[in-house]
Amino acid sequence: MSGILTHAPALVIALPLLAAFLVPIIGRFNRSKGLGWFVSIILGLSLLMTLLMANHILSNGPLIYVFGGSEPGLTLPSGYTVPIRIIFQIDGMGIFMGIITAVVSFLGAVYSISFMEQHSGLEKYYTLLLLLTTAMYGMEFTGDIFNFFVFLEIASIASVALIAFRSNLSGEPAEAGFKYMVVSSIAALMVLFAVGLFYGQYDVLNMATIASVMQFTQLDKIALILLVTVLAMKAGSVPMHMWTPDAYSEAPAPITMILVAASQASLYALFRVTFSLYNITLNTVVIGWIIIILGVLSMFIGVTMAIIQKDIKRLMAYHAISQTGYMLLGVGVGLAVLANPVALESFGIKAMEGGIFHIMNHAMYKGLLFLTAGALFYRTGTRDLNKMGGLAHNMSYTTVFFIIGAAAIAGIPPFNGFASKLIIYESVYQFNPLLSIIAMLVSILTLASFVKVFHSAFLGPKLEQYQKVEEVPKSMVVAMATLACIIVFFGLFPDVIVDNLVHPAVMALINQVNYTSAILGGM
Amino acid sequence: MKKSVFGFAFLFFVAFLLLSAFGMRPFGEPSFSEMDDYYIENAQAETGANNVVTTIVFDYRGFDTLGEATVLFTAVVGIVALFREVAK
Amino acid sequence: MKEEMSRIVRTMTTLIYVFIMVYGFYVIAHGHLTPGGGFQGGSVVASAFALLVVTYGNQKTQDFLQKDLLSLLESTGLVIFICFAFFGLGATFFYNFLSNSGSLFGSSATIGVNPGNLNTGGTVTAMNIAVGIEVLAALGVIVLTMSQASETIEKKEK
Amino acid sequence: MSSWLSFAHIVVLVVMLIAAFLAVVLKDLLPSVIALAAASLLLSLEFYLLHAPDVAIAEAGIGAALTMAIFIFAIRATKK
Amino acid sequence: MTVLLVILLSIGIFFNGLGSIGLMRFPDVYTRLHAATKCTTFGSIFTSLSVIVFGFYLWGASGDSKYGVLALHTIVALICIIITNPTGAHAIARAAHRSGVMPKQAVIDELKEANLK
Amino acid sequence: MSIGLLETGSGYWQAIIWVIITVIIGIGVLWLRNKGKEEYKKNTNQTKPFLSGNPELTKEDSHVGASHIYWGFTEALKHYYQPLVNIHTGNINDYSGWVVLVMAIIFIIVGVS
Amino acid sequence: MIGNFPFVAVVILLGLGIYTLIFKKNLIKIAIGITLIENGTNLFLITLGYRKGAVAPIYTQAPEGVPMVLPTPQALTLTSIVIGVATTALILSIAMIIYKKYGTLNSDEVRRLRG
Amino acid sequence: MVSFIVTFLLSFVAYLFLTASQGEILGLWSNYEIIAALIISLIVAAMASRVLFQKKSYHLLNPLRWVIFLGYLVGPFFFAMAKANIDVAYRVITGKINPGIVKISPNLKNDAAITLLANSITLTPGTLSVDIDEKNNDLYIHWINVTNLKPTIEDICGSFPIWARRIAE
Amino acid sequence: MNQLLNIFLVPGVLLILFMLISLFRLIAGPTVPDRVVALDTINTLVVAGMILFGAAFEEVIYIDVAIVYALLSYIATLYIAKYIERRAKNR
Repeated sequence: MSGILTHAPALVIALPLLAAFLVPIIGRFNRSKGLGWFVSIILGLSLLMTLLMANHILSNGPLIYVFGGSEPGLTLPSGYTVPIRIIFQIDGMGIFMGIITAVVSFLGAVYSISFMEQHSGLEKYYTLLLLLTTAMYGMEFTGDIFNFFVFLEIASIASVALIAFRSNLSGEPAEAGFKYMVVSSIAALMVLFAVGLFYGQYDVLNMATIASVMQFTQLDKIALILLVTVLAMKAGSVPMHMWTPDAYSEAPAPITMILVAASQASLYALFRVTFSLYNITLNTVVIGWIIIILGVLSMFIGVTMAIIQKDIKRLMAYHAISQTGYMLLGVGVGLAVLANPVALESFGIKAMEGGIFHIMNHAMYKGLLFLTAGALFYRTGTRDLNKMGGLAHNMSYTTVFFIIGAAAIAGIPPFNGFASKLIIYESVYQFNPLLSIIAMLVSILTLASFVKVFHSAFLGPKLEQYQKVEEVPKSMVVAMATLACIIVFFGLFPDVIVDNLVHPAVMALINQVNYTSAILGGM
Repeated sequence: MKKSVFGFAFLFFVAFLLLSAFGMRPFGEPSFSEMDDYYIENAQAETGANNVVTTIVFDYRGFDTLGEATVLFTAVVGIVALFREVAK
Repeated sequence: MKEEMSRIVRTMTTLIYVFIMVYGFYVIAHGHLTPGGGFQGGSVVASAFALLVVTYGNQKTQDFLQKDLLSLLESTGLVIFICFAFFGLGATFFYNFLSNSGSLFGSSATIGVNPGNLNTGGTVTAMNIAVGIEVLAALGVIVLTMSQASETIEKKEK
Repeated sequence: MSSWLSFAHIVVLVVMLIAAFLAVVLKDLLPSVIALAAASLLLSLEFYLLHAPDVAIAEAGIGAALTMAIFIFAIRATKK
Repeated sequence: MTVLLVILLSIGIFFNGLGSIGLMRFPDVYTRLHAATKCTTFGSIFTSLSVIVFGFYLWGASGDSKYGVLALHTIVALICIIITNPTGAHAIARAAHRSGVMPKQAVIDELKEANLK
Repeated sequence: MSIGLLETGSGYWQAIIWVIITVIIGIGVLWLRNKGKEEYKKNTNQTKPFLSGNPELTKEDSHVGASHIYWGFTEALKHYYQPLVNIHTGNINDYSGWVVLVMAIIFIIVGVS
Repeated sequence: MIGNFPFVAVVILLGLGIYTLIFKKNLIKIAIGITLIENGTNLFLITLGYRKGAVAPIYTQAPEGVPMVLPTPQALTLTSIVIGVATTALILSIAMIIYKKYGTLNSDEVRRLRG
Repeated sequence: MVSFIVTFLLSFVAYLFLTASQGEILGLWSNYEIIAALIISLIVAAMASRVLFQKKSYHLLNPLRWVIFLGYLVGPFFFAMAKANIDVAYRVITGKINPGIVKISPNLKNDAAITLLANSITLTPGTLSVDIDEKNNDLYIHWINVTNLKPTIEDICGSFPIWARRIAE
Repeated sequence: MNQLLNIFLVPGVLLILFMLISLFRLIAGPTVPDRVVALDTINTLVVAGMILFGAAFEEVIYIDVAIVYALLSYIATLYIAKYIERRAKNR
């Protein structure tokens, strides 16, 4: 057992990867439904392993894994002060994101079993799904900045291939894929350029080591700007959000759910860069305000654009942008007061808790909403809200799940969205009341737009063409029900999550010394 | 209108990067090289391969290489999936 | 529509094809001694496939190369690669368990400048070969797939 | 020796930049791809002069033959 | 020894330079191909020959095998140039003619009359 | 009741109490509802809407399509929506242009400060 | 200026690539632009590892007693080159699919998804 | 099967040529090198033998022909090439050209022979093979200084067809 | 010894200058085949230059790069040639 725990950081990556390499070989001989179950089992195993690691990390501190060293914990070679190998460093924040990835990808695979049945090329689909999951794990767990770039690239290529997966039916998925590919190529190359800037100055690639020698020269400033901009873009913040609706609306529904988690992995990287890599060496007020402004713009423009959409998945994608704004707002407030211990203690930490708790909540309810949208698409064959109507008569489970998700995203108590939004409102109010008021306004508009969806898709009389619509298959219902249960649980007992998962994550971000000393030894 | 805005932004961007290029350390004189000196001195004894670059690629940073091979694999699967009905 | 290039090019190609293959495998096998390695050698061999495609056209290339076999090789190469990483789990993932052990690829190298010995390098050499297989198959599949697709789309345009 | 070498660096870089510029500005796609191949070729020479033969081989193998091949496939399929 | 190397190198450089100047001066594709293929191949043969001679000479003088390897690999590279260059030139010439680029100032063009397409 | 008690910076939030209160209010509402008139019968004239003598619409006609919801809202905010929609051109050049623009702006801000 | 010319060349390459991305309408031209940015970044990394008067970090038959250039950037660049070719291949494949479905490669016309 | 063995031997020799340095065997190769050479030649033979011998003709394997080929390469061919370059140098400097495309019928049946001839022609005085008639192996040649509108074979390429026949047919 | 090596460096630099000359054909070249010829010339010059520089650096292993280039530039030329031919045929 302890052996598994020692090697868990490697195994959680290597197991899905090995499965991904085996799936094409298996798929050559066996084209039945078994593939989906196989993938679900593998992802379930990695979910278990993540939970195991979470248990360990939350009680014993960060987990270090040195790839290729003679021992997993031996970070520095004797006589040298820099690490020479790739190191995985999983702290509270990393494992928090890891849990989200694990849950979302597992449920996505379960949902796909029925949802993707009729498509050709399924073994490729499942391979790409596994690879995307692996890449997200890698982005979240790695402590090496070049390794982060590699995983970022895997994530973008796998997402592009999955977004364009249905391009045999129509041209739009290919278009969305192209746009996302160009955008993420820019992002990856800029990240690589920033890696080069760091390497050229300090001759190290380990993030903790860079953080310990960071001097914030002119070149570091440029690297910071490149990283912040492109990672904010990958997270989908306004005004670099335009790829988001395209990509989210054209991908298959379970992939859209995972893409939400993937863009949150970029968000995680943004926080990691600003907090762990630079911390107070950077001009926290300016960068904090930049992030806050990006967040407020995302919230407001996202939600107002959502109101006028007619395509259900596009509408939800704009909501994803708007919810990303909340996270940026919460964490940005934390960043802006990072250099001010009094303010940090009184509301900064709370704001960050709100923002980070919102990441998890958003992944859950937005995942649920995209899955319900997928369920509607599965039965009706359209995403256009104008052509839907009266579906509540036949799809009662889906309706219930949609109500839960919509209530959660709109911040209606007692669901989880309310808990995190409340924390954000109250702590941001102490920082700047105007921001808080905008956030509340956005919440109201969110509710309004979901009322529109609910009304036009579910309410009303049975339409002619949907007389014979049935409830969706079991595996899809199971996936949606699991997410709904998580939402209700988080809503009823938010303190359990906040105290046990979110608070350690926030402290891991704020406390840079812990991050560096885990690699470099005591300070 | 939009084009000129983007054009100015582009010019600013390149100008800033150029400034930083002039602010770079002189070409050919790395300031720190502790990690690389470790590789050059110890790679042959630790792994037995003469080519230090290959040693880094496959041993010290082998995990990156796994990722890189995975990128290629992903791209191939993606391309085959894209053309799955165009080219038999 | 004629697919092939002229007779002179075709005759030359057969010669050069063999030589590129030999050279590519040389680059792969000597990756730990001379510049090169799995990626470079793999891309050289894949270029040989591209040469076949350009001289003989799609139809005839299929007599020489099976795409299915290549895509199988691709997965196999990666599985071998990751398995070598797994075998190091006694210490850590990716631990170089073969080097200086005296077994295959395990003789210890002379320190300093030397002409090189093929049997050194430990897992570096083994992974070189695995990655070489993977890359040559992957790039080969890319070339073959894109060539076929481009021909199909071009024909459809007419 | 070193002044000759730095001169060589600068000339190779200038030639590469001209080729890259051509790759951007040429209207027709095929000449622009040819210019791209030339740029990649000279980039490989620059890597060689910077004492990175591993990278030079990779850039040669990938930049010269394979990138060219896939660009030509794409142009062939998308020609008006 | 140095004199021999300088002679070989200057012949090689002279013909290589001639090749690129010919590429500038000639009026159409085919004549340019003449200059480019013949002169650069010939020049490259001579520059490589100097390296080969140098390698074999040092191999004999110092007995260090690396100079032998230098010579052998240069021979391989030279063979590659010799066999690929004329074939490439032929492919370009053929493609140029089939794509409708006709030789300028041509006295006779039998290929156009034959119309092989 | 410490389980479910969430510190929110300046106060706290207790979902379970909220649920209990909601349930109590719900019971109260039901009780009020039960105090209504008892002569209400289904499928009689009582259930028919009074439309000033106009004929009743069929269910299909009364269904409002998604495009029509919030029509007034968007119409009122036309000057806000018009440029906003125009920005979303869907053109890939603009996507990369925006990135560079934002980068340049942040460069200027950070450079000035 | 002369001493830093490789860095300037990197910036110019990057600028050319980004110019292509913003102002060129053809999707294949955009792929060329991305390739150029990639080349620029690769050149940047290799330039960082260069050490004057040193030789490649390979012990096989190297000259005696000469220092070696830094090996890490070469390993990183190798990775990034292969990633680059994967990206380019995928981008061009998608462009081919777009052409098949839309019949055009002009980015002003390839925008059914908007608003 | 013959094709497999021949390809195997060919790649074996090529590989050994590439890797000659220091070792036990003949002072040039180490034992591992030979093992690697065997394995790699097997792989290459498996992958390339069908490409190399599409016509199943093996008369080129006669070593005597190879000796003649080497003699041809350093003798008449190199001489003609030197002459060609001086010719081109003259034309580059003076700019005097009188080009045209002419046809010759060398009456060679064999692929290898015609390839050898065409490549020789390309590298030698004032001529460049532009196209080939796939039916009867007529070569179309771009001639930089046309002196004769219906040239004989000797005008264009001297004794090359004879050599080509001797080597490859 | 070192003077002997310097002998190879100067011709190498000259070859790079010839590349600059050949590049003008790539810029100007009225037709596509002209540009291909320029590319081909640059290829040969690069290979020759690589051999010279390899000798000048006294590094045997560098010659491998030249061999790869000599082999693979041929493929690029063939691709362009075939594409030009095909485009002419389809027109």
